[in-house]
Amino acid sequence: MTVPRFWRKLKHRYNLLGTHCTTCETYYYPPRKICPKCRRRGEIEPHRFKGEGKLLTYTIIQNPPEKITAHAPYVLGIVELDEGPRLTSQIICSPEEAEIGMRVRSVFRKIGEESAEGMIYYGTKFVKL
Amino acid sequence: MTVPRFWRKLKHRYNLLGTHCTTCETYYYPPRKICPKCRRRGEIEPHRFKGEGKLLTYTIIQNPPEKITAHAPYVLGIVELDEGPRLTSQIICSPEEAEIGMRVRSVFRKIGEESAEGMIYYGTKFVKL
Amino acid sequence: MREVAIIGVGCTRFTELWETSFRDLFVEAGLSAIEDAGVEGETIDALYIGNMSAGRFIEQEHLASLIADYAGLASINTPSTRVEAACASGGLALRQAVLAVASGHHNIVIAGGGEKMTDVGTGDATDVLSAAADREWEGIMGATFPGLYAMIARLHMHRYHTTSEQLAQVAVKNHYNATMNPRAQYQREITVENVLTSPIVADPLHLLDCSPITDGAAAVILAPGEIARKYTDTPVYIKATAQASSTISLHDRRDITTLDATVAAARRAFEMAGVTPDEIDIAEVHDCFTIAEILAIEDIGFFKKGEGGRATEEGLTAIGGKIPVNTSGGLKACGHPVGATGIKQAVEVTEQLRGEAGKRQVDGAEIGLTQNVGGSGGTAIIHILQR
Amino acid sequence: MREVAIIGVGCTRFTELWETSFRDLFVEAGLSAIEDAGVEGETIDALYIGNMSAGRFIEQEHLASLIADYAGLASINTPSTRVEAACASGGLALRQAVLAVASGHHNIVIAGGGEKMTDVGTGDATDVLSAAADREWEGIMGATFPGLYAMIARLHMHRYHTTSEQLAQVAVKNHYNATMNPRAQYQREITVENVLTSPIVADPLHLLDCSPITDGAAAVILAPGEIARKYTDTPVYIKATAQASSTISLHDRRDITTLDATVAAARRAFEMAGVTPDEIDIAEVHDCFTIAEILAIEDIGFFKKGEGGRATEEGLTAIGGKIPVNTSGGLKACGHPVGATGIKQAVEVTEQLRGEAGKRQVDGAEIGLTQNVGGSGGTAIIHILQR
Ligand SMILES: [Zn+2]
Ligand SMILES: [Zn+2]
Repeated sequence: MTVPRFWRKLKHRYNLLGTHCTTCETYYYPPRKICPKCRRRGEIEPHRFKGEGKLLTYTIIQNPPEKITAHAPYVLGIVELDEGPRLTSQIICSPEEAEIGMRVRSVFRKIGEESAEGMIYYGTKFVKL
Repeated sequence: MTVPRFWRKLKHRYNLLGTHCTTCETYYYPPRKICPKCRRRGEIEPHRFKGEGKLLTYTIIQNPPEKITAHAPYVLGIVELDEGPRLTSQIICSPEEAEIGMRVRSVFRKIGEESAEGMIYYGTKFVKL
Repeated sequence: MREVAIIGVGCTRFTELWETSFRDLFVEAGLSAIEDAGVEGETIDALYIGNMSAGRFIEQEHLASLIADYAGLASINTPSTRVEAACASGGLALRQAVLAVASGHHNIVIAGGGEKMTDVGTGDATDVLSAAADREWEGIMGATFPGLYAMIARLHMHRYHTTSEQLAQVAVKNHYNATMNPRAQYQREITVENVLTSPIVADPLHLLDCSPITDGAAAVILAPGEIARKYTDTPVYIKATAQASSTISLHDRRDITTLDATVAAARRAFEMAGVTPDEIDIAEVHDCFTIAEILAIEDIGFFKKGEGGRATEEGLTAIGGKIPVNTSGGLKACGHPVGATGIKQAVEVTEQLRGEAGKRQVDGAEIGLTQNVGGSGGTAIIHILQR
Repeated sequence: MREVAIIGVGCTRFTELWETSFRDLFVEAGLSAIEDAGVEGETIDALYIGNMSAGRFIEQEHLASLIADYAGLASINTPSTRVEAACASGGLALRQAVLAVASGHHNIVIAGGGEKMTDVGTGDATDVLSAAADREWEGIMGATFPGLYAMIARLHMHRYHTTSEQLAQVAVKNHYNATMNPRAQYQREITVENVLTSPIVADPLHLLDCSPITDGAAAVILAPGEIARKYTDTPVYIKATAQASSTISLHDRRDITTLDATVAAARRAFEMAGVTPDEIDIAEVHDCFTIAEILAIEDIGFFKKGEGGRATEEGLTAIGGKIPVNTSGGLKACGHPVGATGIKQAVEVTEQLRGEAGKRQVDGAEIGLTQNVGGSGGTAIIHILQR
């Protein structure tokens, strides 16, 4: 992953900052420049999510991508935030603890690093509530 | 460049080993699995080129690709072998010596290296005859 | 839009082909197809080339020019177009070629697909493949490609009581079919126990739930339906071509256990062909992971949502069953050179409809379907073929 | 094949857009085009996306799904197809979109192109671009992209007495045109002396003979000719679309100073449109290097082989000259986000034919031509547009 790509959305990764369409009252994370439902009629504003939600599904990754520093195995899941949008995230819990439907909340953590430049990437993970 | 890609054609790079279509009497370098002129009617056999020819055109490269170890500036040219086929190659001469139409012959030289693995690639360059 | 027929097919061995380069793979597949059709190079109006990521696998783009050149068509300036839709690149090449003939713009067109995957190491290959998913909001977060399908599998198991044994049955069936396919990467049988005791890659998926890394290429020759019999006694007609998109990220889908792109493409294809799922005699579907075949047979409409696992367990998708699926061995056992897969599916169905599929022949097959998926379901391409 | 018209155009700024991601670039260009055409998302039948190498620039493939998604079209499963022909990827997207409408298969289609090049360093970008040439028999031997065009330039100079000053005149003209184009990367004039005293990249080409590294995207909306006036008072009709291949390696060409792909595509395009080169009022051609514009104006047929340099020197290709070429500033000064270029050419010609090109407007322009080249000439795509 190139450095500029990561940093460009940094504030969104740090703060769960997405968007809200006031036309159709839908919330988006990651942020969208246009509302996929309303398109040209949509009115987009930034929205910071509270960071609570539930685990829709998950897996336990045994072979991580090379640039992800989390010690394998780690739990990866799809979280549905209470405001509606869904995202893919690491879940900080043991494989045995993970359960479909469990309540989770966001925390700020290291999520990867670029070995060559020694860059460390921080962002959001989720813990069991 | 990946190592397998280079080594796969190694004998062709070392020895100017190409192909000859006995149907239309055309010579090819690099080797071709089918004759572009005769297609299904072509009869292809291996052919080792004598390695003499003339310089059709050339440039002086100031900014070499990262994996090419030749000290810039170097002369890069298109050589037409006496048997007909043309190829792109480094020409071992000073920028001032290079001249369109000059006679050249092939020599065996280091042409590049893969910095990460420390692999060194040998192949053909040309010198003024 | 006029009718289009397949008049020739060709396919390389699918395996790790260390000695063979990308360009040689394509030329081999294309030449077999040309010989099968009995056409001359000069009569070929256009090429469509499906490939996912030669840019990273072999640091080469501009593949359409490269392939036209090495096929001997550059000297007559034949137009050549490369298309990409990740793992659905082959199916997309077939579709664009079909449209080019159907429109009347071209007559004889080659659709080829291929991937040279073994010039990089396994770690690199895995990273290249993950470019089919959303790099910024899936890959960076720690998702791998098996991980995405594993999350689909877990929810499918949770909702529909699909079992790991049922997933394993997909692999067992496809390996069995591949024992009868001389092109297949793995021509040996495996058992449910083999699958369940193989290492876990992304829970609940085991290593033997996953398709392998493969080199290979495939090609088909298309002609207008009205002149197809000039070239072959056994033309196979393309009754429908359909393509649909969905979100690139799995998490943004309406339903995580349904590929809406497959549902939409299937609906369009059945409408275009004027047939129902019950009328399909044979199908090649996109089993990049065992769960993907379960999704496919549900989302196409062969079985109700949630019943794919049970149907597989009951043998309904085996040769001799209600609807034989992946007689070639599928991506799982025949191998999955990404860009080749969608074309290879058409090669397999064509050979079945011609009655030339040897030991794995499905008796009396008249209508076949191919389903090719990009990424975790961001693209689906479906074709319906009839002899 | 029915007539096809451009009913809307959109284009981002062309420059280094550090804050803007690949997907945002496309959405911005696409949305401008949609607003310009006044169409609704639901009426869009398909997308064609031109991009050379997002696989390496941003480690992302499956771009067609990504763009359909972020354009809000994934929820209605709109088919989306990515095509690639190196630097001709944009022109190829336009051509495939034109064929899709001409065939009657689709009505309203978007053709978009874009490249996000500044997420990697200059050394990496140069290596990515060299994948447009033959990696195994040009790149590995020490060839760079400027090096290939430099070898063409040297032979052209040798044979036809073309001078470095004449090459520089191409850059001077295109920079001047770009001062009147608010989208252009370099909106400042340069002199022949500036070019000749800029560092040599590959002799005889100087830094200012080369197009820059650029971020950007462009889009056009197509509709069947018979309904185009429902959407716009100023439809621009596509009178011809043509595509041709040549060898990927420069050294394998019949003539090193002629792009046979351009010659073949031009012949097909003029025949399809029923016009001659003399009837063209304006042209956007592929000046990735100054010598490339000389080749283009010769190989298309605006000037005899060998006379392109002199014609440029005499001002025949300037605004107000015999055939104004690259009024946008061309790749040289407007910028060259690789996949966007072929579409941006169509945007420029459309705006000229509509009479909306502002200070750089060519009076009374009625017929325009675009020429987009892949690599050192392995692919050429030509379109002829008429108001
Ligand atoms: Zn909305
Ligand atoms: Zn021959």
